[in-house]
Amino acid sequence: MSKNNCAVVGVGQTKYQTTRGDVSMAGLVREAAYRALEDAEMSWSDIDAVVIGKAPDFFEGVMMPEIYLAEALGCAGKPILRVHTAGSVGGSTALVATSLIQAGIHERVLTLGFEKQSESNATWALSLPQPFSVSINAGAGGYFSPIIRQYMIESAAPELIGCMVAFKDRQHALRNPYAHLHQHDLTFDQVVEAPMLWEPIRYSETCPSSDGACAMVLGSESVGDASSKPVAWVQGTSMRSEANTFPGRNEVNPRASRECADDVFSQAGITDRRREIDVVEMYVPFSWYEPMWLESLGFAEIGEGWKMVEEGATHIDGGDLPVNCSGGVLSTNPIGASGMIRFAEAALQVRQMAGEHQVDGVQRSLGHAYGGGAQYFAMWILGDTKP
Amino acid sequence: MRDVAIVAAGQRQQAAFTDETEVQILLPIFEQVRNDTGLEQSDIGFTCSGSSDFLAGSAFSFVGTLEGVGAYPPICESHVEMDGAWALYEAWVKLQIGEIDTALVYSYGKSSPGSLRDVLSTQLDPYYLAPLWPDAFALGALQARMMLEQDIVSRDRLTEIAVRSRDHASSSPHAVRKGDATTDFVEASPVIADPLRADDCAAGADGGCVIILAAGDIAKNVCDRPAWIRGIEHRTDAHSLAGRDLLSAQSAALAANAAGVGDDKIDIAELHGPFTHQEHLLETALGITDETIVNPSGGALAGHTMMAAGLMRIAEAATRVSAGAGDRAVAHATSGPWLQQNLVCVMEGD
Amino acid sequence: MSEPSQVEIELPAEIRDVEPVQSIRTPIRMTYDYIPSSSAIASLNAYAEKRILGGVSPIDGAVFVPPRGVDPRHGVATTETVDLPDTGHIGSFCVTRLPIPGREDLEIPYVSAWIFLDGADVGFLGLVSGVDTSEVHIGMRVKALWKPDDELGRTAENIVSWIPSGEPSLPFEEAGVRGYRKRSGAKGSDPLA
Amino acid sequence: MNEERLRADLVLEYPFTRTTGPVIGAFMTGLREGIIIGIRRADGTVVVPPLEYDPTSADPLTELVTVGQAGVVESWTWVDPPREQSPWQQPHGLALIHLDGADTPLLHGVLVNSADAMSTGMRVVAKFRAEREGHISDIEGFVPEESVQ
Repeated sequence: MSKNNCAVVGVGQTKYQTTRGDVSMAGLVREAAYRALEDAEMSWSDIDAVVIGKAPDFFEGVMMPEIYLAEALGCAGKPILRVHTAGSVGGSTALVATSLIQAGIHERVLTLGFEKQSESNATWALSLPQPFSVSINAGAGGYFSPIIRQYMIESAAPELIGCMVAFKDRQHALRNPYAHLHQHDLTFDQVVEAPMLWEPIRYSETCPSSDGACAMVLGSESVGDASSKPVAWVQGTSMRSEANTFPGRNEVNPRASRECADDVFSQAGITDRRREIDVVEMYVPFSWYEPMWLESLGFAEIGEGWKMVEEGATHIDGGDLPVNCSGGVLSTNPIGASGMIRFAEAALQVRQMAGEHQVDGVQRSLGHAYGGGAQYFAMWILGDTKP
Repeated sequence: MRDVAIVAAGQRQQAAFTDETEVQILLPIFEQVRNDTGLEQSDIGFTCSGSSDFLAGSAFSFVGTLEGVGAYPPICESHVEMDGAWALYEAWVKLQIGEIDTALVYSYGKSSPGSLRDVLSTQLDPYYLAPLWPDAFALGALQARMMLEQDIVSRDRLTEIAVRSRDHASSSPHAVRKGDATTDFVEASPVIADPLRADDCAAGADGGCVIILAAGDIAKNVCDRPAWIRGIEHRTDAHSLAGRDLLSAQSAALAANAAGVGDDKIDIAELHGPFTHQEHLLETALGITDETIVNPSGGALAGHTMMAAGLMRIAEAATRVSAGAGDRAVAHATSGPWLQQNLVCVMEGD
Repeated sequence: MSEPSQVEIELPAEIRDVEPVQSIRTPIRMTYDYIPSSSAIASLNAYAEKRILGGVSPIDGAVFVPPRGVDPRHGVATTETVDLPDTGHIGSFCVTRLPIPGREDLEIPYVSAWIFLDGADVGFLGLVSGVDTSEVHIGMRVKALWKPDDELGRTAENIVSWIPSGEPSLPFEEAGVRGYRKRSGAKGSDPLA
Repeated sequence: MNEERLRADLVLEYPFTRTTGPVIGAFMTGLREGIIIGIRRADGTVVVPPLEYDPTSADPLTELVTVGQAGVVESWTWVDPPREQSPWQQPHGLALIHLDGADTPLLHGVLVNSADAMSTGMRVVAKFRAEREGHISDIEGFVPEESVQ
């Protein structure tokens, strides 16, 4: 029994924006799927199976929407799987699709993540009332703010590190035509002066709420070999989950995150993480999570991730480990697709197809996603050669 | 294909678990399958669950049930917003890759706090169907009438299936509707969505189901007679009426064919038919004959835990294979209106 | 194939010259009969008597509050409960300047904090009041502000908020999860902590 | 201590607004204007309500066509009591209706007084509301064709 190789042979994304008022839900997912198929030089009939992911169904008020979307994705008569692992879902969805190829079950799998958040309101959907209990949690920002506060104290990081990340990602987004936020005239001072929303998180340090879909076509080794375009080979995949509330839980740097990273780097045979990885697409919905994940992923020592930010190590211009060249979650956040965008952008970088936000000479990239109360992790490492 | 078997299965089901959270429903089942196999969570290579937030009206309910698994140290885990049968499929795929040897699969549904027949309306096309809120029983009735009027099934056959469910359920600890297994009783059952009588529709239930999968020698070490998975496939039909034939279960037939159901005699079939007429459609789609005992548990008609009913069918079939009640069994799971999506799993004893 | 958004749609003559419909209303209202679990009911009953219950892990005695009936590390039921004092400290907190749906009564900004009760090993989210938001800090000692006795019900909402108790604050290193790590000598907890 | 069962209504409510895209939008526009629109598949058959894609091949569909407002009931059931969220306040029929000029059934309500008035094969015609906004419930329901002749 040996693991089959898997390659990303097609990527498709929609334009991300607050409201995609021009399309239905099916129209939205079809736009991404079509572009992925076109990139892969395939048509619907070439696809063996579809794996689709999105975050809570309350966002659109459609229970298990893949049921209604089956034929929109060319699935009539085929298998379709629906994944949901909170914010990490886009990543885990891609990993489920990968495992279908690695297990030798399918040759060509279409995988897709989407969210049409404009149909409702994320804060509503994430803070549904529960009788007899006290309701004071204002969505994800209210949840992550106390965790970020602890990191800031523990690491003694300069106060404006988060603003630097936010400014960098918004600059990166200007090079990505699909990104939701294109703030051409944004200045660093404006980022700093933005109002505190969930102190210590400024409005400018949070992610937008987006409509959008992201799709990939994954293929077996023979499909990858036959591609006329560069492909990205999967060199490692990992998922980890841990419980939310238990004594002594390290919320700032969860053990599930570290073990997931150890696993994926070990599969790819990587020992010097910062040197051997050329570009990272990391799930950073609040700016401070960049230095936090840099530490957790082992790119920096504990308490020193912020130094990489300060040195510009994660900037596309001149950084040795560019992070979120696409603009990241801070510039685009259709929740159910956000993880898949990370994975897909990591693929585009390895395929040298990222356009204006391409980093020169990428040979290996990391795609990263997390979800829940920083409990669910999904990661993959892609390379321009087979593992 | 790597040899993978179901080595333990447990379930709980009753009309309503009013006093228990979803986690509390599951805890005793986790304990049972661990006792049955001697495997602890730390021995499990991959964990996968299935559920839906819409049933009890709370977002991220699966994040809560992760607590019942015991998720620290961290575990390798995933979740499908589907019936647990598809979680089992995902776990089986992971086992096929060959890097892990064991997997834990679970799913649960607690729909008693809401009105499931209405909640399921939110699963329909959100532009043309859902805004009319056609309820699940009414949708079933539209299909049943077509089948009756076009002689795809007879009224007597529907009664026979309802009686069979009640009869088989009488010996099933998990069935919530049992007893009075007579034609007269079923025929007197009140019509709730013409032409469907109450007994033609699955009895709603809350519950949970847990299964442990193991590969090769490990399966043999932890289980006297593992239920080896010889084929597992799933397919979907289109959702739109424009792409559906309500008089057959096409994707069930495709899945059954791919899973090799017809390759040999089937001793036991556990079919996830939420209505009597759908059980009939499934028997046809899977090519079930008289030599097969259909739904020895009473089937989904005797107790329908949304999101777990399909996994429960696999558990029921596997348990019977392991107990030696049959050598070859098929289990089926469905999802979506009118049997839209279907999974078929063929199991054999040694 | 052609790009879905580039597809030219041919409209029937009757609607070519009218304002097109671009969105529809599809309101959803679902009503659930919410019944707390037995472990939650015990806790809600205690709140009615101005008591706070914790659930005790059968594995190592760790105390969870509010009790959810399970030790999430081990996946085992916590059947034993213990009474906890209504005093504790702030493990960490957020100052929110955003209204939340359903809580229009909250004056903005408000402080939501992880409250670690004395004797408990995990925190829970509570509202902090009676202090200027700029004075709130990690390690600050707080006590429960209960509703008047004649307004008590079987609900966690009996605790209106958490107010400063005036006791000396805990150092950062002993506040929140760090306190547990120190008490337990990191036994069973995160090795990297 | 009061040991009576604790319970509360948990109400999840949201006024979802869905953008339609051009094809669903055209159908809704048609309803507002009092007509029913379908879409033609490659084989010439007409799908009502229209889909943006062929349900079998997933290829885009583009040719919208107007179909008849009357048709034949292919199957039906009786809904009593009416469902809380539905557009209907009275017991009513629910039917798959094969409209004239269409090749697929449309699901909608049938406004008659009792199940006795329902039958497969009956001809029904759409009854539009006076006030319409472009919504599937702009059709108040279908009524027996003879009742309007």
